[in-house]
Amino acid sequence: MTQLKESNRKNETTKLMTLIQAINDGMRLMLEEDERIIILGEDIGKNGGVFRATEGLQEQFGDDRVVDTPLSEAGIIGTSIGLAVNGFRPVAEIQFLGFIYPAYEQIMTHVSRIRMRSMSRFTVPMVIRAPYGAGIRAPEIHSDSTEILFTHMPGIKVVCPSTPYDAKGLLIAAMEDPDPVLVLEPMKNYRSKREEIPVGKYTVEIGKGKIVRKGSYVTLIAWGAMISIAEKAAEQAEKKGISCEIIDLRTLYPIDRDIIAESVQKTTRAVIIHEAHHTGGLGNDIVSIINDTAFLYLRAPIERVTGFDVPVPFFTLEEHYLPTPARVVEGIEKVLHF
Amino acid sequence: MTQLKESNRKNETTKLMTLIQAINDGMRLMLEEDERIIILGEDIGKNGGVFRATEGLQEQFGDDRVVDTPLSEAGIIGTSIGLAVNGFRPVAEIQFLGFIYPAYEQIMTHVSRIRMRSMSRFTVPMVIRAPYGAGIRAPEIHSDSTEILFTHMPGIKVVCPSTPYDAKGLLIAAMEDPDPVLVLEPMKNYRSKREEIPVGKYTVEIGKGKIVRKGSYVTLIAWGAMISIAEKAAEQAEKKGISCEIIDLRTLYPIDRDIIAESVQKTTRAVIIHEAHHTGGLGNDIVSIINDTAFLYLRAPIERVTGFDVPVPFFTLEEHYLPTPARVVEGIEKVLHF
Amino acid sequence: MEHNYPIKRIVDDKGFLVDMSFEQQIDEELVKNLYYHMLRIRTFDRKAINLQRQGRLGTYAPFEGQEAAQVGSALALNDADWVFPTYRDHGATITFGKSMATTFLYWNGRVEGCVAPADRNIFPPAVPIATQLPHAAGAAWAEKRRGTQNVAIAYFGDGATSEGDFHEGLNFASVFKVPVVFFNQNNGYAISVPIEKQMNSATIAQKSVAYGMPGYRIDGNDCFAVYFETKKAFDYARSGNGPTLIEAVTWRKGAHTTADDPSKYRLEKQGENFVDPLIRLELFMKNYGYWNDEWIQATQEKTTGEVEAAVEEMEKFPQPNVADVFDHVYAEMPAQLAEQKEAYLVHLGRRD
Amino acid sequence: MEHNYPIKRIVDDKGFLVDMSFEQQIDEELVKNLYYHMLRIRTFDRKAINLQRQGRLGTYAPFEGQEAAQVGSALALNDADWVFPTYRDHGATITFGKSMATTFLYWNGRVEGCVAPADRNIFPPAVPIATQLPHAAGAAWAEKRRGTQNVAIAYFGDGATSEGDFHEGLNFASVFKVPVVFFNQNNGYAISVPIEKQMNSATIAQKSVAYGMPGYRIDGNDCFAVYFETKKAFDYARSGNGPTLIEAVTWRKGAHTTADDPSKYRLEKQGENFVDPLIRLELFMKNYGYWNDEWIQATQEKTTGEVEAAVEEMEKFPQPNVADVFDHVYAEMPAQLAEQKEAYLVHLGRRD
Ligand SMILES: Cc1ncc(C[n+]2csc(CCOP(=O)(O)OP(=O)(O)O)c2C)c(N)n1
Ligand SMILES: Cc1ncc(C[n+]2csc(CCOP(=O)(O)OP(=O)(O)O)c2C)c(N)n1
Ligand SMILES: [Mg+2]
Ligand SMILES: [Mg+2]
Repeated sequence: MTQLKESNRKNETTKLMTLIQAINDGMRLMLEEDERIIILGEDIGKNGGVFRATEGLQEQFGDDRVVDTPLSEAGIIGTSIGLAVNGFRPVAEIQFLGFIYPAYEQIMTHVSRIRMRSMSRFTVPMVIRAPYGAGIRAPEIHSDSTEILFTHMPGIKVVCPSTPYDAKGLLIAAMEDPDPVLVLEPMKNYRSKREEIPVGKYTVEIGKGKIVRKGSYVTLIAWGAMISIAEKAAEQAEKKGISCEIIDLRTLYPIDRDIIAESVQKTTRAVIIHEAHHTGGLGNDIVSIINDTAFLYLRAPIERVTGFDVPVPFFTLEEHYLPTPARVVEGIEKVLHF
Repeated sequence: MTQLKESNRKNETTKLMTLIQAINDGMRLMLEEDERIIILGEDIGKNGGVFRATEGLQEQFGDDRVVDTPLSEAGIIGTSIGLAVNGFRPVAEIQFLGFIYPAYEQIMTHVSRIRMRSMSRFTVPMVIRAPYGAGIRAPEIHSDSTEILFTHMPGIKVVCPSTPYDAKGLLIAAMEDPDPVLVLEPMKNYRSKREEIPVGKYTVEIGKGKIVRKGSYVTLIAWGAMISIAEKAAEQAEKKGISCEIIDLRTLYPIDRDIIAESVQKTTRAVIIHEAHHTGGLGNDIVSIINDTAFLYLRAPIERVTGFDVPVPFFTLEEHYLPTPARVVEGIEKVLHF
Repeated sequence: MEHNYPIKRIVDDKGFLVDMSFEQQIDEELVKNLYYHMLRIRTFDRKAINLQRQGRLGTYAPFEGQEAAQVGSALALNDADWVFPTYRDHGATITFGKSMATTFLYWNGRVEGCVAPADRNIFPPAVPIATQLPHAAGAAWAEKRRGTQNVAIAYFGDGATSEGDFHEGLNFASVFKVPVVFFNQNNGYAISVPIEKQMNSATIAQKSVAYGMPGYRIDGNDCFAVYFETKKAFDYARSGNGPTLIEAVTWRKGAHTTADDPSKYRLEKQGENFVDPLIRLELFMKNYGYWNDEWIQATQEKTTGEVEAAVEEMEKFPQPNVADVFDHVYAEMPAQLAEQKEAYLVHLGRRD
Repeated sequence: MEHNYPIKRIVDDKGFLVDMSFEQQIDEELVKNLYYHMLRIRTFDRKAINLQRQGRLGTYAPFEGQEAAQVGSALALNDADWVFPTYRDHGATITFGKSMATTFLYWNGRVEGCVAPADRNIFPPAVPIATQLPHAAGAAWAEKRRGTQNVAIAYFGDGATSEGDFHEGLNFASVFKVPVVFFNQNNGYAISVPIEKQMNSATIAQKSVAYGMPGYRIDGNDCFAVYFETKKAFDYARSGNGPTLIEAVTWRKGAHTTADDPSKYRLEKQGENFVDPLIRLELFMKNYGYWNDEWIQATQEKTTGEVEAAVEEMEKFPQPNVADVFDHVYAEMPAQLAEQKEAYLVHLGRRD
């Protein structure tokens, strides 16, 4: 289904882009098209963002549409709420997901609740972009992967693209969504590969996962930076004769339960991979979804290969925190030989 | 085991107390015993707290040990960190769990990480008390039940007593713990029943659940204010000939996996009850624990009877948000007739 | 510092003009308007307390003593302006045009109580303290971007000044020079915590220095001082000069909410020095020939009638709709939520 | 407002005393101490940048240009005081007694780099901006409660003043009158954002008005002004008078971090007016007869030697210990974590 939808991309003019370029491109297109869009955040103007996501945008659109803000996350989100209820469509950058916490109250009690609290009189069509995840040898606190804090928050949607194509498509979908959307951007994937993507506008539907590898013995479920770990593990497993299917969730809330259910009903086994901590991670939600939808199909307990229940360590040790292909392969073997 | 440990209570002088009185008693005892204890929060002094948890304490111990603070949750927690690393044992009251979010950054990046970041050179032996939950017709935002935000946070422990006895015992254990502990207090239980509890000091071990009803067909797992819902449901089910076992988790992190595993291995069915939202709730963790420990025993998909994926509604509608005995009974029947 | 922020008064405790420069600007229409609204919201407030005592309303946050601050500031607004109130500012929102029946509903645990008339930009009351300040800055910024002359006002208490959001809101507003007025009602207490324990600064007005914005300290029980000073700040904002911080010094006469017992933390005689703002206006009216027994009686009857009608409307209001629990979370309901809703409605149906 | 907060200087750009009242207090020991430490941390800083370029160090945050602010303030501390630094204040922490090798380790992604010597109360550097301000208030409060004369200092940047934690930290400190000095290094930029976009106030010092605490603006490149003014604030705190806010105006000469390119947002000639704090001290030494080629050379050799030794120590440091990922999360490891650890160590074993 989702595959079909995206198949028209071949007809369009395309350009080779990294994920971060795709993000930049999505914002540029929307700034051109919709004058309600206003981009704001720390160091996003002249500097073009610490990852260059907003490179060139202030130059092109001026500093009242691409705004450097004070160092104040609650201020950024709180002010965006005011802009959004009053007709604008703010796209706020939080420099790293690990620095979103000072804005947590604003997101939890207002961004996600204004529609409900005002019976849809006031709405907050805003986007929050946040680079997340470990593996780029960043200083401490910069590497958190705490998506569950937002998936457990009715009123907001959460997406997490792993490819340039999905990044642009989901970001544009988020910018057009009538509700607030948190876009989690895997830093590790920012420049890890290039992809031909349409130069024009397109969207990837929020709420739809994608099968990125077809297989029959076990379903690997992942998102963001963990997709490439899943892929490497699947290749290694393939050599051992184990055929893996991989689901890239792409949207973390509302999660695509159907794609999980169908796949696990077929493969009868599942391994979930995420870099967030084991306890309280989104992996548990997926276990529940499988429990609810594929109980009678399941041949082995679901495995979760995740970050440990420890703060993300300093970067010399972060490789020991993050799931690796080897750990995933062990998980795959475990569900197969149960 | 835990039952045994607590059996000595009969030998002691006891007193009839509500849960809130037990909390007050625990703090009073510890203020007497340990001069490092300092209680701080909004309106906890002269006013004795909006729920009277700290009633009489400032009078008895003075306003430098029982301190009214400015209206500033990040300030309360941030300052407590400084007090704790410098030899004190702060017990901070957050007036309602729904108002803890402004302090979320301090808890997430410091309270829970200082031990790790300093390789145990600096530790934060502090307690955060927070009334939580719906069902008392409180104004909006006052009724959140967002325990997952803290169980998904390595470095902190989370307890949630449902009875006066456990409340005092867990609170004292928390105050003696070398690590930070969040004590979630179910407002709905504050005055809902009285219990004879020891007047002296005792602790309830952090990390241990408790079987509060023995049964054989299905295990109900709950905590806090949901225990009485589980109990009512179990009584109704009993009338239909269904024997329910009930686990009161008491500690939400680190969770007592053994008590869950043993019970579900025996009963072969489980219903989890919590008032937090369905998606991302702690119920998913419990599903995972059962997946990991009782996969081959399970006769039916685990049921979760929870709050819905909506902000806790205004109080005229909160009864439609909260799990009810009737919904739990339906869940029980569902797992039985799978 | 205090001397830098003298309390601005136009009328004194005995109802005499102390700033003659306003003599011309005070006319009968304004006086009557102030009186009508102050009386109206006082009637509302006392009724609400009564209803709560009778179990016909949930926990309620009264504002008696703060009528001049709320009415004076709200009357200085234009219809297209934005209002960001707290749970205690329904005196202001009612004056600005929110219906009293709706306001009663709010205190009866009805989400409908958050919804202002379509032609009034009134945000749902902020419950988490100080969170509305950045919202007001943002809404004002939007007006500035559109080039209108509309402003926003954020209401907040003395306790709110301790929260980070107070600081971040004022900082943003000053950096982007947006047309917003931060209107503080310093009523002496944050629940039980007196202002001396809340802050070490002698005034709230002086906190404006941190943001390079004008700050004014006014007698919040002098409805004229409130009206004219707020209007001045609005004009300043409308002319593109940016935000202002106003500290209106007032007094919460009653409890923090109907669940609160102020005798636990306040002495009986505390606040005695504050002359009731309505009495002060009455004195003024008598001193300057605005008092007219007939009009007063008519106004009393009118406001009582309005409040009674609102009570009736509230009590006749349709029962809450269970579907509302689910229907306003997203524009389009996600599948899992739709399933939850359906399952629950089916469950309810089974039980009926 | 600016005129209320003139920049305090003791020595001018050319190295001449401009405040003669300090003539007696400046002696050879102090001058040499300042010079030694400023040179030492500059040597460290430049070495670190080099190491980073060679791939021998991770991303690094240089402080060149801010040596006077960091050394002057750190030398004014007593050994039992508390220091709450940011990621850019290792000049201060090294001066206060943290080892250079440990500091290098921090920038090499080693948690060991957070650990100060047992006899120095130095907190791990705050990475989330402004979060350390309430910590410093709390630690100072503990000292006050114990009746000691120890103080705490919180270091923070101009950007940090925009965060709520700045406000809440200063408010707590002022309300509880705790012995803490909030030491701001206004280096003109928060990454790429210049101070004019960060705040609308002409100075940072004036933000003290909001808390009713003393605020001082000093030339942060004048090590004497920094030393004496900070010491004065410490003395004030030690005597029970409570907190002080100090704004040390300085300039970050290099990039925000080695991952940053300041030419994107700063003109080449910006900051030219700031005389390098070391050069300024050298001029002073020459002007007043403290300059001694031999001692200077010996000091250069000494500091170079110390830095080289620290590099060696860092590079010879034992490999990181995987167990550390698990071992410092709780005093006693919860069962589930112990299981995760064991399973992972077994997994690693299998792969070796
Ligand atoms: C973030 C947050 N913390 C705590 C509370 C609980 N609370 C409600 S009102 C209040 C006092 C507010 O005082 P003030 O700002 O002076 O306003 P007033 O009630 O006097 O109008 C407190 C502590 C809250 N609503 N939000
Ligand atoms: C809460 C938070 N938001 C964003 C960041 C990213 N960040 C790191 S340093 C910095 C600028 C800090 O500026 P300033 O306070 O002036 O200190 P300086 O770097 O100039 O020493 C930013 C935005 C962060 N570390 N923490
Ligand atoms: Mg107040
Ligand atoms: Mg700076």
